[in-house]
Amino acid sequence: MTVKPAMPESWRLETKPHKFCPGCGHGIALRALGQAIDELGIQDRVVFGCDIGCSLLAWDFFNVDSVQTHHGRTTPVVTGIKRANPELICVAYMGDGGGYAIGAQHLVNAAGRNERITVILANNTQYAMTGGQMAPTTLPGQKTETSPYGRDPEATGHPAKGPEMVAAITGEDAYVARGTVSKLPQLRRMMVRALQNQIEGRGFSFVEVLSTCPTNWRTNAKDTWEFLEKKMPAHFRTGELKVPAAAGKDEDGKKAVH
Amino acid sequence: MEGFEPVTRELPGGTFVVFPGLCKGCGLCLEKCPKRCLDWSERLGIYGTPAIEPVDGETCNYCGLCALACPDCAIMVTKKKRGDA
Amino acid sequence: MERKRSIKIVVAGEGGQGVQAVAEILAEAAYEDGAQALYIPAFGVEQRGGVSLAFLQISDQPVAAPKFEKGDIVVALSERAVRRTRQYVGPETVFIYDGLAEIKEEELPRTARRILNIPAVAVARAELHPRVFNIVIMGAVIGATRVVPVDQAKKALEKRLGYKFEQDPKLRELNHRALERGVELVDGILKGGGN
Amino acid sequence: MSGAVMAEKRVFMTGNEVVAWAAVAARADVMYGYPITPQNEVMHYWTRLAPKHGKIFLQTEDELSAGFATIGGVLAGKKCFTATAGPGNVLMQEPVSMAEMMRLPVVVVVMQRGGPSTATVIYSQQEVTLTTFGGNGEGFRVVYSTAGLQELYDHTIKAFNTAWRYRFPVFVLADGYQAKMREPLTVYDPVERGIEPVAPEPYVGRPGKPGADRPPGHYRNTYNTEEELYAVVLEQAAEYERVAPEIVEHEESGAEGAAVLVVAHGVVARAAKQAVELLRAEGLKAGYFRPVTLRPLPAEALRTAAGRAGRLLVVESAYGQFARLVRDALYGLTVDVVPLYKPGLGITAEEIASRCRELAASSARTE
Repeated sequence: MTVKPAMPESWRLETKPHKFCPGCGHGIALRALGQAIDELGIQDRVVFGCDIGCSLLAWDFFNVDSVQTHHGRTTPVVTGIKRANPELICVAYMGDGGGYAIGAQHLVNAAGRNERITVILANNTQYAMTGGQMAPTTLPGQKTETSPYGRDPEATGHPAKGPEMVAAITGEDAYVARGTVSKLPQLRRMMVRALQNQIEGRGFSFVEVLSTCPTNWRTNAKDTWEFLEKKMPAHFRTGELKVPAAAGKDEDGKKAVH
Repeated sequence: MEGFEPVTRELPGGTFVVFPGLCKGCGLCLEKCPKRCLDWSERLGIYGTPAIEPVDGETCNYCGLCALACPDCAIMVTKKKRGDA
Repeated sequence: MERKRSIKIVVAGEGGQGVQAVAEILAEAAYEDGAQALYIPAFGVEQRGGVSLAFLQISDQPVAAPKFEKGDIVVALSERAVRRTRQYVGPETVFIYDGLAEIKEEELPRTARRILNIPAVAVARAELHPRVFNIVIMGAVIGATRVVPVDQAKKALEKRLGYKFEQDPKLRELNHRALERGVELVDGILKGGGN
Repeated sequence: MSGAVMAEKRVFMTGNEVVAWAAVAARADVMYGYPITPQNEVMHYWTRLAPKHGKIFLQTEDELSAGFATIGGVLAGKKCFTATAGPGNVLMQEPVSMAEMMRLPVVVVVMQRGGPSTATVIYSQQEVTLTTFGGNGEGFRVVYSTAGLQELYDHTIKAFNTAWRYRFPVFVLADGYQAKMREPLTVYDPVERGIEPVAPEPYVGRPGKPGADRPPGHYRNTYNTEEELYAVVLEQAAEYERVAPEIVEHEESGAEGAAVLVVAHGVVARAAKQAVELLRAEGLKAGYFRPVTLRPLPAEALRTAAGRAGRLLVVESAYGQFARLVRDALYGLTVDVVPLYKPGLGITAEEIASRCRELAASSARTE
C-alpha cells in the first residue's frame, strides 16, 4: 500500500506542490477551504474565484471550476455567477490589497446587499506578489517597500479591520469570522460555517485569514510564527465576529481549537 | 495520479511520514514542534533545500502540530492506537 | 565598426543560488570597465519558487535588444535550469553546468559548441565555503570569456559586498579566491582539452 | 521648495530607478502610486528619495485613486506624477480623460506589460492604443515612447516641462524591459544643461478672496449642451494642433530612397536601428524611422520618409497597435506596409534584418 499525502479530496494533485513560496500561509488557508469543501460534500457545486496578487496562483489549485479575475474584482465576478445561478456555491478568494484597497468598494457593497457568496481574504499585512508594499493591513512601524521607514499611523492611518467593518455593515444573516493559519482546525470550522451560511441561503459570509509571508517579511521560520502569533493578533483579534442565530453555536469548533 | 515518494519512519509510538517531493524547506514545522524533535535531513526537498525529518523518536508525542503547520501537506503523523502491534 | 567584444550570457538556477548576483556583478564590472552592459532578470508572477534567469549582454556597441535568441555562454545550475535554458543554446554556445547539481547526462544540450562541467559546488565546499559557489561560477564565466578583467570583477564585488567585507575582511579574501578558482577551473579544462 | 541639484555622472541603474531620479531632477513634488508590476520600484525609489528632498508620496487604494489624486495635486499647483502598467493603465484612463478635458498637466509613466487583461507582468508594447487614445475623449495628450534608459531619464524630465508648458496630460511610455533592465546612462541636473524647469502654478487656493480679490476658479468637465461641448473640444483641438509641431519628435536614418524602411518605436526601435546598420554594411538599402512622440505622431516626417521608400516594415511587440497609427498617418500613399508583429515578445536586430533581406529578395524577383 502506498502512503498518500493527507491532502483534501478537492485538491488537484497534478498541480502540487503548489506555486506558493516556502512557508506561505496560502497553502494552509486553502487546505482549510479544501477540507471544508470535502466535509460538506460540495465539490461538484463550488465555483472558486481568485484575485490578483499571490491568490491568483490558486487558479488551478482545486478540482473545482475556477476563475482568476482582476485585482479586487473577484467579488463582483462571483456575485455575478451566484445571481445568475444560485445553485452554485461561490467562493471569492483574495488578499488584503484586493479586498481592502482596490476592491474595497466591492466588498462593502456585496456585504451591504447581503450577497449569498463567501469571501475568504488572506491577510499577510502587505502586497506580496508585487514585492512587499504597504497594504491597508500593514502594522504600525512595519517596514515595507513603500513604508521603508516603517508605517507611520500619523501619515497613513491604522491597520484596516476588515471583519469588524463587514460585521458592522451587514444584517443579522451574515457570517463573519477571523481565523489564522496557525490554527488550522478552527479555520476549517470557520470555512465550513461560512459555506453553510451560503448553502442555507442565509446571507453573506466572510472569513479573514491571518496568514504568513516569509518572503517579503524576510523572516526565518521562528520569526514568521512570532509575527503571525504575537504581532498580528495585537491588532487583529481572531474568532467569530457575527453568527446568524440560525447557525447556532459552534460546539465542534470549540473542541477543534488548539 | 502523480505519486509523491514517502519517506516513512517507524517511531516507538507511531509513524512519521514526510514527502520530500512536497517539502519546500520553510521550517515552519520545525519551529512549531513543541518537543523540538524535527531537524533538517540529508535528503533534499523539491527546491533543492534540505527536507525535514524527526531526530529522536523518543521525544515525539504524535501531536501532529507539524503536519497542521505544513503549507504543502508534506508531513503525516499517525499515533499508534493502544493495542496496535 | 570593428567590435572588440560583444557577448551574450544567460545564467539560470534555483532561487537562492545567487544567479542574479552573478549577472549583476558581472554587468557592474563591465560597466566600470567602460563597456556597454545590459542586464535584465527574467521575471513573472511565478518567479518565486521557479527557475531564476538572468540575461546579460556586454559589448563595445550600444546593446540593441534586452533579450536574445542564443547565448554565447549559457550557465545552468540545476536540472530545471538545464531544461529552461535549452532554447538559448545554439551551435556557437558554450554551456556551463555544475556536475554536482544532479543534472542527468542525457538532459545536457548536445547542440552546444562546448559543454563545460565546472565542479563549483564541490570546490566551494571543499576549499572555500558553500555560499561562494556562485562566485566560483562567476569566475568560470570570466575564465571562459575574458569579458572583464578579474581586477574589475573584484572591484564590482567590493561595490556590492564591501559593507560585509568591512565587517569581516576574511570574506573579501574568500570571495576573491572563489573568483580566481573559477577562472582556474576553466583554464584547467581548456588547457587539458578534457570535458 | 525643492531644487535637488544632481551632479552630472555616469550611472548604471534600472529604468524604474531612473524614473524616480529623473522626477527628482525635474523638480517633481509629489508621487501618488499603487503597486503594480513592473513599475513598483519607481515607488520604492521615490519613497526612499522623497523625505530627503522634502517631497511627498502617498500610496493610494487603487489606480483610479492614484490618477485622481495626481489631478488633485496638480490643481493645488504641484508637479505631480504617477506610474502604472497594464490593468492599472486601464483604470488610469478615467482620471486622464478628466485631465484631458480640463487640460491638467499630469504626468503618467507607463511600463507596458502583456495584455489583454491582466496577462503577463513582463513586457509588451500592447498599451499603445490605450495610452494614445484610451480616454473617452479625443486623445489630446502627449505620449513619449522611450527606447532606452538615457531617453527615459531625458524624457521624464521633459514630460514635466511639456505638461506644464502646454497644459496637456503627458505620458512617458516605456515597458517592462526598460523598467527592469540595467544599463549605463548619464544623470544630470537639467538646470545645468540650460533646461529651465517650467514653474507650476495653482488652479485652486490662489491668494485673495474669490469673488472679491480674484475670480473663483471653477473647473468642470461636464457640459450641459452638445453645442457647449462642441465649442470646447474644437478650441482644444485647435490648441493641440497649434502646439503639436513644437512637441513632435522623431528619429530617422537612411530613410531617403530606402528599399525597406523599418518603422518601430520604443525599445524595439533599438533593434530596428541596429538591424538597419547591419543591412547597410551588407549593401542593402535599408532605412529606419522611429516616432519618439506617438501623440502627436510625426505624421508629416513619416509621410515624407515613406513616400521615398520602396516598402515599409512595421515592427512591434503588439498585434498592430502601432501599425494602426502608422497606416492612419500614411492614408492616401500607395506604399506597401508589411507587418512584423510579435505581441508580448521581444524582437532582436537579427530577426528584423532577416525579414528585411527576405523582403528585398522578393521585391528583386518581382521587379
